[in-house]
Amino acid sequence: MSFLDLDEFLLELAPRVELVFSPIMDVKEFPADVDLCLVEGALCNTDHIEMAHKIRRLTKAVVAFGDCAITGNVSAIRNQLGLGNRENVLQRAYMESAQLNPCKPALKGIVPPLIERVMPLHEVIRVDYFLTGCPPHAERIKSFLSQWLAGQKPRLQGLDLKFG
Amino acid sequence: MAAKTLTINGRQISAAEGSTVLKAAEEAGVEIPSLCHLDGVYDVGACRLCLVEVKGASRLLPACTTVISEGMEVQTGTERLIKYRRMTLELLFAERNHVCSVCVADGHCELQTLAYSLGMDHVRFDYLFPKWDVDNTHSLFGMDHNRCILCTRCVRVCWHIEGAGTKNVSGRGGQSKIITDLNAAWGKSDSCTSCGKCVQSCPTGALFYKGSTVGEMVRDRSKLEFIVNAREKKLWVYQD
Amino acid sequence: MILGELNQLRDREIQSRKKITLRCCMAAGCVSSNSKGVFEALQKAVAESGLGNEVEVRGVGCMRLCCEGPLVSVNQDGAEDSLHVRVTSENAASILAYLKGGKARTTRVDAGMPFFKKQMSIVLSNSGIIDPERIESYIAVGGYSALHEALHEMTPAEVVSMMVQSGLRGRGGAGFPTGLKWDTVAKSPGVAKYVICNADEGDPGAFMDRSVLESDPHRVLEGMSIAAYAVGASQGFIYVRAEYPLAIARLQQAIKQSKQFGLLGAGIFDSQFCFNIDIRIGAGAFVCGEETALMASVEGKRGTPRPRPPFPAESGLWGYPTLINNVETFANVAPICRHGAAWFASIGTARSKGTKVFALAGKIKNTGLIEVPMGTTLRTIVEDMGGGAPEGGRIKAVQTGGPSGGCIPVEHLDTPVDYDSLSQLGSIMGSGGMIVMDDGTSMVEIARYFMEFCMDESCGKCIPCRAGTVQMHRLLDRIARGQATAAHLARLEELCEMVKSTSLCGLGQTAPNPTLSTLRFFRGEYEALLQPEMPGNEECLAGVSGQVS
Amino acid sequence: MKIATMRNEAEGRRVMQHASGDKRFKILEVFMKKYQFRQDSLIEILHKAQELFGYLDDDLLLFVSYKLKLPPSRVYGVATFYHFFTLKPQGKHTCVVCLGTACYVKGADKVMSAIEAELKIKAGETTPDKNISLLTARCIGACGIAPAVVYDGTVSPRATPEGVLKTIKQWTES
Repeated sequence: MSFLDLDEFLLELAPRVELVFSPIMDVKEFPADVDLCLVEGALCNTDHIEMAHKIRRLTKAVVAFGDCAITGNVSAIRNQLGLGNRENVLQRAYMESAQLNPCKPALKGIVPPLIERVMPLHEVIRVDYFLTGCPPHAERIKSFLSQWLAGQKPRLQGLDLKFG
Repeated sequence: MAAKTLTINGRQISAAEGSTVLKAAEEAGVEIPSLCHLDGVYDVGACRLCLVEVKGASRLLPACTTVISEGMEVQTGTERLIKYRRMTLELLFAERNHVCSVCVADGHCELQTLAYSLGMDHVRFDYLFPKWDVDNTHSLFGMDHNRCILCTRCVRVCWHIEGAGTKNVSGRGGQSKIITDLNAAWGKSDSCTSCGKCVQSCPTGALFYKGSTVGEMVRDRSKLEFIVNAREKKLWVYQD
Repeated sequence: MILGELNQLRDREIQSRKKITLRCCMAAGCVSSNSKGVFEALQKAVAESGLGNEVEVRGVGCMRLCCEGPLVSVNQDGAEDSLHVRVTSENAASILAYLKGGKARTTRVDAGMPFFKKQMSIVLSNSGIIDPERIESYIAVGGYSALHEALHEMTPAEVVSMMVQSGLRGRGGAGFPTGLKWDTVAKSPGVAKYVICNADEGDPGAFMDRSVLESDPHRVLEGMSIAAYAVGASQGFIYVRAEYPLAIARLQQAIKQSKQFGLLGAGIFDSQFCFNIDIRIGAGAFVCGEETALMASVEGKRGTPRPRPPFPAESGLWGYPTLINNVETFANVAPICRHGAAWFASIGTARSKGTKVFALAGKIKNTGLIEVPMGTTLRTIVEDMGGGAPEGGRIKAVQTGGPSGGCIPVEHLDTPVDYDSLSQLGSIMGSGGMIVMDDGTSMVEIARYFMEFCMDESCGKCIPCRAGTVQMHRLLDRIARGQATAAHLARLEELCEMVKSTSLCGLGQTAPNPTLSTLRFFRGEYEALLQPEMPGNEECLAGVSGQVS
Repeated sequence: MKIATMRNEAEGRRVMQHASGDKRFKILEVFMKKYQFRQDSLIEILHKAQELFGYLDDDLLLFVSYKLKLPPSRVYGVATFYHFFTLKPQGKHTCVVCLGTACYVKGADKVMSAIEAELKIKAGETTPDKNISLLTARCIGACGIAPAVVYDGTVSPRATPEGVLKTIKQWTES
């Protein structure tokens, strides 16, 4: 969402980049020869890991985008609950916390198998850039993308590196 | 008082005899990062962030406990030091559960500030995700051990300034924990005077005023300095 | 007590000796194999055989070949006749039959074997010979004459200068020149000064100090008293591990006797010198071997170290100048006093003087205690004296210095044992634990074992040690489990270097040593456990390359 | 806090005593007096307290901090810093496996796993029936007879998994 806060910079961006894969696009397969990929979110299930490896294989520069991708952040809080395994996670989420109709997703193929421990992106693949923030502020994204578009190795510093 | 002349990062400065390197540097406008140092209480040299290179010394020395000497040559920001400081911060972030986005001290946290000022954009060590308690039994304050970095500032202000001795450290190594009395619930403490000095001293969001939510825990260290100065230098009138 | 009385005691004790002495080891190792039962059986047998006038059964300290205990040594007219091993309370009596010309049902070992013959005893010279529970037994071999000499024939400055000239270096691990330390304490102004004996022998696999305390406690007391005189202290502490109950009991006994004989307390040997020693019992914290942590513990606090300077020699216990030396260091003091600094300096190598006691253990035939001149090669110790690996094994490495030391591979067995040679190999002399490892030992496992030790023993005060040992242990564990890549290994090395350079005290500063030394000599073992990285992902986890900063 | 003020009839002054009337507190107090209630004797006092009571509970720690004039947090900090002190009651029997280096390379880890499997507890724990506590030591200095195991305070040499289980079984069956 904070990407949308880029406001008019989005218009500036539009003619210079080709958006080839995104949750808001109807593209099923991650394309090849991608120049830059902003990866959001921590890795929680086997699909995420598979996807991360695919992204790494097909992308020149991978950016861990936001605190979840970099630290695990709130999505990794389940690690410290000591739930131990995915069954317990599902139990907590779908049964204990449910206000009505407690039921665990049972059908195969609906919910990808959860991994035991939520991981930041760089634990699984090589990450070229880290864009911190929860969410990363639009100004920070803009600064990063402008440098990258100008052909530089983006460098952020000071408050632009702040978590949270 | 006699003065000593020394160089910090190649610049010649002078400071009062008996000053620490940290103090001399601060007076000269050179910032040395630190987490366990707190003006007004004794130093313990524990966080290792203020380590500096001193010419002729075989090891890195903590600026907070190293007393200046004549002709001392100090380097405070070499590549090696910056690398170590960054790793020290990474170790801290990985050790407990420092989730800035939901922390009461977000934006007012010394750990967080050091992380971005030292360019720590990610942590290369495994996050340990330990399970630590939150003590919310006190009527005014709370303590979230998940955010504690064991700097022992609270222990020192409680003993050295307030004189209550309520807080101490139990266990050892990674299992060390800040305790209240005999590891009692804070709210049940016989010795706590609820003075709030520990809350003022905490560099992270571990100690907080009850009711503060994300980013609201702002501290006023000048109160601690005031009371120390008041007692030691008889300066009983608060000055801005 | 005056000199005449001391000499009288000595003569009386020597005269009371019998023709034959049966020395039965009563140190902790043999006691655990029922040497008490053997001792009683021997006494009973002597009484029954009517040889009471000729034969004395004496409980003594360590006779060194601990793996073969209980040990009984037979001595006739002051010369060793035979050494009986693995004696039981059942076959003990047959030793008496042997004395009468019959056959002993015990196993005997050759007392002339290299294990014994290549030793040189200074620290252990009374060990296994005198009765550690009787001060008279120590006095009979010249005990406390050195203290008398120091008090009456030397000034404190002369004692310090003698220590400087002797070239003795601290036997606790770091090898700091003892004389220099004494000199600093002696010159530091203070209304009170303290002497502390560090008997918190925490290195797993080291038991030299335990043996010295159990076998010859008065030697340590005498060394401390001389030190106290030299530096101007009047109160001493012995900080001893709670894991050594027998050593504590013998020390308590020894202190009590010394006080009774006027060798501790006020006006010792009719001089102005007053000195008392108290025992402080540790409570299971390895970090308390570090001198500032030890002092905190003596003060009844959490045993956390503090930054140095100020050094204890200037500001130690309760802020007063404090001399801290290890057991073996103090044990060397009286012999130096008696025989002179030049004598001591003539033994050993150019920069490491005297002898060193080692606890030889692990995968080796003869385990036990050895004392050799500095500069003896590891090969002499391990192969000649230790007898090499047990059947079927081949020696792979020797670990010295415990969790602060390193593993020296078999190729370097010709290294002379001295402070400098060992540190050049990335290990340290340490307090004297020497663990032999054979083919069956995985070096990655050993590194993980020591890292786990340091992680558990970290006091938690400084971050690099508290959190760094945890992360290093995780990385080693990951490697050992075969789940790591080259990037993890690179991370481990980076972290080792950081923890070594930034930790507050010796524990953290040396915690990476076993890992670094095994990496240096057995890197192949680590690499064999690594997984290949996924294609395109080679630099994953590799560190700081290519990030925003 | 169960510390009561009582009148000492003989001396006609008020003295503090532990309210439970447990004789062991009196013994501990005499011991503390030997050390002149010095604060630096805290560790010796805790050793004695544990020897008398088997473990250090809150009540006992409070009594010690009261007598030595130390903040309770400080006493607790010290009691939890050192391995030797235990704040939980121990089993009737204790089995200490030495995990020093010499014992380790000679198979102490296998001895340990055998006991853990037999008793279904981990190091540092006590069986649910409070019969056996399983502990580890970081070297008891008996490396010549490694691996060493200490049963109820008595050191036993050259331990093997089979030998250890035999002793443990004697405890569980008696």
